[in-house]
Amino acid sequence: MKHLGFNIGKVKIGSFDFTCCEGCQLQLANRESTLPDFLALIDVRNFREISSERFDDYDIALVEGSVTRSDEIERLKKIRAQAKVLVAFGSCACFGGVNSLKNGIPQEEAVREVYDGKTIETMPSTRIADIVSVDYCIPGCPVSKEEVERILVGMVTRSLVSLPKYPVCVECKQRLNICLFDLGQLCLGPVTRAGCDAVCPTGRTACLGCRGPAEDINFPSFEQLVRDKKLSSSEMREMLGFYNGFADYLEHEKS
Amino acid sequence: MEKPMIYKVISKPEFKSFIDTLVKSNTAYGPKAVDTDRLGNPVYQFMHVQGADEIAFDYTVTHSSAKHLLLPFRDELSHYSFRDGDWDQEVRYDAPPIVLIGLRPCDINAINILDDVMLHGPYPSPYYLARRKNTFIIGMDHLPLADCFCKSMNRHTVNHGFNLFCSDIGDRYYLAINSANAFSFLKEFRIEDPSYEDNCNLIERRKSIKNSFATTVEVTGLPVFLDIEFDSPIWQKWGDKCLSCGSCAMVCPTCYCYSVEERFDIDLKGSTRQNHLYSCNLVDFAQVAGGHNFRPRNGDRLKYRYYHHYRGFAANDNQQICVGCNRCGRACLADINPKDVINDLRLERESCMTCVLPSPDKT
Amino acid sequence: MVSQIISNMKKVDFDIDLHHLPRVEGHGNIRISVKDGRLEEATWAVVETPRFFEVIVKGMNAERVPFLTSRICGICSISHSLTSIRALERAMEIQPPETARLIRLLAMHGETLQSHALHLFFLAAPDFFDAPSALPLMQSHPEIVQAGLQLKELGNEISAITTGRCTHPVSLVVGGVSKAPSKEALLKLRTMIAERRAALDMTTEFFMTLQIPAFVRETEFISLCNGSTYPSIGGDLVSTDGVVHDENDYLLMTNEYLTEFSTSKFTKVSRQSSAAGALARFNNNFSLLHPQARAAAAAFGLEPVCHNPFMNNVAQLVECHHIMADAAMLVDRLLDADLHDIRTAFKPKAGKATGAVEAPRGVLYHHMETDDEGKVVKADCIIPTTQNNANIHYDLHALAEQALQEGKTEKETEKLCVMLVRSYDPCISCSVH
Amino acid sequence: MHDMRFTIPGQDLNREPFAFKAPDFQKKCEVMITDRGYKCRITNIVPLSDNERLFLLRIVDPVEREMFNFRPGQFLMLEVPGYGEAPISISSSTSNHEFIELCIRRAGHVTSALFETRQGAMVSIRGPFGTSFPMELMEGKNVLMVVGGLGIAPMRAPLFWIGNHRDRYLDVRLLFGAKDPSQLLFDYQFEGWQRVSNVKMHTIVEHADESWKGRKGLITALFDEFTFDAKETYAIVCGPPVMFKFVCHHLDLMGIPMNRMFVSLERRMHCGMGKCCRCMVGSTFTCLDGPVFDYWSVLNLKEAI
Ligand SMILES: Cc1cc2nc3c(=O)[nH]c(=O)nc-3n(C[C@H](O)[C@H](O)[C@H](O)COP(=O)(O)OP(=O)(O)OC[C@H]3O[C@@H](n4cnc5c(N)ncnc54)[C@H](O)[C@@H]3O)c2cc1C
Ligand code: SF4
Ligand code: SF4
Ligand code: SF4
Repeated sequence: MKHLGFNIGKVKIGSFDFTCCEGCQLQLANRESTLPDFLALIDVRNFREISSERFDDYDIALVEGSVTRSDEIERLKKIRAQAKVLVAFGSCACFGGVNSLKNGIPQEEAVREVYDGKTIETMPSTRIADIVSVDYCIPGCPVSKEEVERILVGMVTRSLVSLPKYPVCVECKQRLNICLFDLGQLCLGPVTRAGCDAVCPTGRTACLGCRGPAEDINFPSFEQLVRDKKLSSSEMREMLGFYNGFADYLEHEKS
Repeated sequence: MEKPMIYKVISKPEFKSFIDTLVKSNTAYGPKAVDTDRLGNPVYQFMHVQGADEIAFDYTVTHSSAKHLLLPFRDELSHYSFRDGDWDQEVRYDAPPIVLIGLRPCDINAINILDDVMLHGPYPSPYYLARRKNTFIIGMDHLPLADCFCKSMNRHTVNHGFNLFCSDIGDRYYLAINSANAFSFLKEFRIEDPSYEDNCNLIERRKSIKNSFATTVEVTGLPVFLDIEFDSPIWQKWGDKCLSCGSCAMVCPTCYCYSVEERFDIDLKGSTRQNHLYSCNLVDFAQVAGGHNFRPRNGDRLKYRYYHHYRGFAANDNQQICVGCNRCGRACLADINPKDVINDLRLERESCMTCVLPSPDKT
Repeated sequence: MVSQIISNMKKVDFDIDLHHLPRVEGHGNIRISVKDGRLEEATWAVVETPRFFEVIVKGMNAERVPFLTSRICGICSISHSLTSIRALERAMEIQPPETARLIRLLAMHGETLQSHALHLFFLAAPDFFDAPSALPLMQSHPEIVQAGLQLKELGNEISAITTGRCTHPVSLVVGGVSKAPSKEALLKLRTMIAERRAALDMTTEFFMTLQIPAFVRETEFISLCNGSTYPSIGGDLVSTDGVVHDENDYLLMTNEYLTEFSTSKFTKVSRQSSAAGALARFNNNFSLLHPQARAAAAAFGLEPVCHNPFMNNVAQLVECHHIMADAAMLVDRLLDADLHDIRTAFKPKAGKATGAVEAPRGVLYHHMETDDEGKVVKADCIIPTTQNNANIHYDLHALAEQALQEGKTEKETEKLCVMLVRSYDPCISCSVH
Repeated sequence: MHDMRFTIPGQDLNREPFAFKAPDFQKKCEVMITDRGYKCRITNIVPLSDNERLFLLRIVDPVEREMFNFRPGQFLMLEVPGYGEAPISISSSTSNHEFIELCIRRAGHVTSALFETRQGAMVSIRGPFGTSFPMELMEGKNVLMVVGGLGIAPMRAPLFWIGNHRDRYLDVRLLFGAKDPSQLLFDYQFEGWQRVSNVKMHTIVEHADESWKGRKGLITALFDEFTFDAKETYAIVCGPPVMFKFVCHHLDLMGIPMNRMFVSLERRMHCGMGKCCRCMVGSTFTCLDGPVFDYWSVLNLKEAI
């Protein structure tokens, strides 16, 4: 398509999964009403989950999942070398995700427990950015297809793409929800980056912070809020640790 | 000039059937119990209603205001259709008629303030005008909650901005009819001229409302105070609490600041320009390209919300736009509310006065 | 068409080594090696990275567990969530309200419908056209793909309306559901289901035109059975060989063991291996299917007990018919139900129990033990694909053998093997959790 | 049950032309379009530096083109369809009805998209908006123009104005400071400004290599190069926010009354019409009451500098 005097063409995409549930990749096939238009934007060069054709000339790599085994590091580096733009796709890729919960447990113990005795290689769950450089992060567990559409349209049309900087509460209020704190529950909405349209509070369950911290959050005030409402701070920590998005804040607290 | 008003009374069952008819023939919104909070109290919101029995006529207050029905959280401003290298722009002010039932005087006052902002001044907003003209408003009076301070803001009564206003006088409603439409609808129902007793009851009702306000916020001279206190450390003190979550602005009936963004349609055949409600408390409200943020600290941003509400902006005749419903105070998780902030400010100022110090230097 | 090739018994040598099989969920490898026309090796190896969910769930608040376990699998997240919930509710003796039970059943239907549609159209169908993916089919068979998308969308919509979102449910909680769908949403669903029947009929006609490979290997099929409805959440564990166990005795129905070449475990019951999934449910519960579904099965000539694993795709389609009819009924029941009574408050307590749910790919077990504070002290999850791995493995062997007999070329053999694995719709990332 | 008699009649505003209350203060033009833009063709793109370009826009509709009037210092909202809107100062002569010149730096979403466009592309503008430099007021006086970097963009319109009415002003001086010589934009026009418009020019850069023969340092250093009668002088200052403070302070010391110094402020903007409230300084809107303010007002505005 020609618009404003420059050509807008399809982008060549590869989609790759590492340690994860593949739920984020699945989103690429969701939102069926816009799916044909969405697929028309992209030229799928490498996407094992939906196509047996594999080419190595993709420009944009969507990388899903975290890294938990050494062979994954090599595979990731190869992808990085090929891709012009590497996108950490989903919370596991952006922060380590729920997989990181095992990092707190001695690895040998975990292996012994599940595979009783058999040697299984595994390493602490690591986010993509700790291994190779990442150009964009699309957080979410799973990612919101609407946001993915917006960002891919941005890439196709060569516009800059950005995530909301404000917290989930904004969207939660716009959906006219009752605040979970009013119901006596703990919610990470005030510190979590918006963009999911507050799905969890809208379903009346707490935001667990899958999208990571919003910009410049007021963490001390949030802790104070939890204390003021007489909610358990150990539960707060369990929630903040759920997707590993708040590792920096929890770390800070320990020291 | 105030338009003439017609006064009538209607029995409660008759009123209900009037509302029911109206609701069933139109797209209507009214207060609805949507949940119960942890203390077991019902929680109300203005929601789409399909029958009078869904409406909680004796509700206390809704969590969010009805603002979004006139200024949607997200609104399409224009649409472009592209054709090889060129485009067409389409602008529509589509606004199907709606009925808004059960607005409190302060809520109606809030709409009147929005009218001032959106329709007066050099650039009236056609989008707002279309919605406003297509909105039929039925107001209702109410006893204040303990933390309401609309009386302090002088917004606890209203005499324009609605089509019909109902006061509860026991077994019937005292109606103030302010539009031809409303009157012609009502003519189909059993309405009567108010009797002497009805008038007395109305006055009693007004009195008892007026006397029930438990919270007062001293706002006289506040604009000047705010100017003087612009650099007060008080702002950072409250700012340190603020989560910059924007909840206050989302529920507020008069917060209207917005953001505009443009999006390609997914088929790339066009694009839409949308505005969406923003809040001056959000971190990048005043951030410009290149990353400079004119209000980098929570305190700076919080101050602006107060500045806007209690001092007013020059282009809106410097009027205070807060109506005193305290929705923001109830919504705020950090326990920040206008009463405490303003009192704090006054307190600080007063102690300042005694030692005759000028306000601190600009930093 | 494949079976028509005249056999020529040339001595052939080949090695098929498919690393990370495409168009399946997760990472699995196929290895076939033939020397002098004799099958030397046929293996199915799962090489997914393990995530240790059973370990990380320990110490977690029961209330948060379903949100964690749903992350075992992106495709069947509702099943995982509901299985954990069932285990925990049974362990702590919580009775969810009836409305919540209906909502959960509807949610399961949504997930199964979307999963089946995804599998049938995106993963399985391209093989019948020698296409690498469904994308070329969008050009060549637009109406069919459109019908598939409509079914998938309906499945997703049911999930979204019942659980708040289509992947990783938000409102399924221990004790019930945290939010009921609104009346408007249910009414919308009702019309949507009625409208999408045409898409299902079209899909059925389309699949009738496809030639399902002929292959039979005697198999023991395992599924849930409750005697009154087609199985979904909970019930007895039964097999086509006549084994019956209580839900809590899931270990007797799995007997997990480790192999050298796979990170996922293998299972067995009465035979060398067993199978779970749509075909297993069909084989065990045929009479409980909705008449419309039974009619669809008859049109395909599918009858219990069918031992052709490739017919699993047909069984999925038959289930779609059942789901459409049953979902419509559930929506009607929900419209009459009290949508406020959806959650039972509970006191945490110590206990242990198993939850079994028919995930799209077969029976899924979560076993949970809690302490007095409702924290999980022990967990065990056995995934349908784990139960199918051994069967896939031995099927591969038999299929390769048969292909050799029929004189299939390397390419043809490879294609058949790949189709076989796909027909199971394995969900590998979930089998290594 | 559904009774048409009780249906609220809709008022279709799309069919009626929307009636505007004509604004009557100095920022006027004949038609005021606030929601729909004028379609413009980009007729030329002149690279000025790595990150700045001059865009020449021509309003497509001849009637609209004729009616588009603005005053020096005003800005418009430039929309790149699909990418968004940004406020941009009008950088051309007020007497030029054929073209609108915009001098733009690549900064974010909209401006980057604009940099991708080619000659012939269609964009859209709304406006003009905001206040302007009081050119009439300055008549018969000296004019001192102080520019830092991209501040030259809003300064060109008054420069052209003075060029067109040169006899009405006394001494006119342009002080131009930049980070490095490549940032002295429009250097190809310096010659013309000096000779044709009789504007005395002084330039300075912060950093430069040997090839730079001129002065190095901060713009305030230029004040020692000349003398003028402060009482008879008006000043216009455009540049990055940090510059105002120093320059205006300096001018103040030199004796120019504060209400005779004019600055052009910059804030985030989304509407240009005093609705979105993004551009507040104190209690005033940069888009309505600015961007041009006199320094005295700015000093009294909260948070202005
Ligand atoms: C009165 C005025 C005149 C200006 N004149 C010029 C000029 O002549 N040449 C030039 O290069 N730049 C000028 N600017 C700055 C220019 O507006 C910003 O660089 C531009 O908005 C950046 O937009 P963006 O979409 O590329 O950046 P992004 O960072 O992507 O910004 C997103 C949106 O935020 C708003 N925004 C961001 N930064 C600014 C900003 N600095 N000022 C106002 N709004 C902003 C805009 O609405 C923009 O679309 C002027 C600004 C103002 C207020
Ligand atoms: S429920 Fe959570 S996201 Fe919503 S307003 Fe409350 S704290 Fe914010
Ligand atoms: S509400 Fe929180 S946990 Fe839920 S999707 Fe949004 S960011 Fe993720
Ligand atoms: S004042 Fe309260 S509600 Fe408003 S942004 Fe701050 S924390 Fe949120």
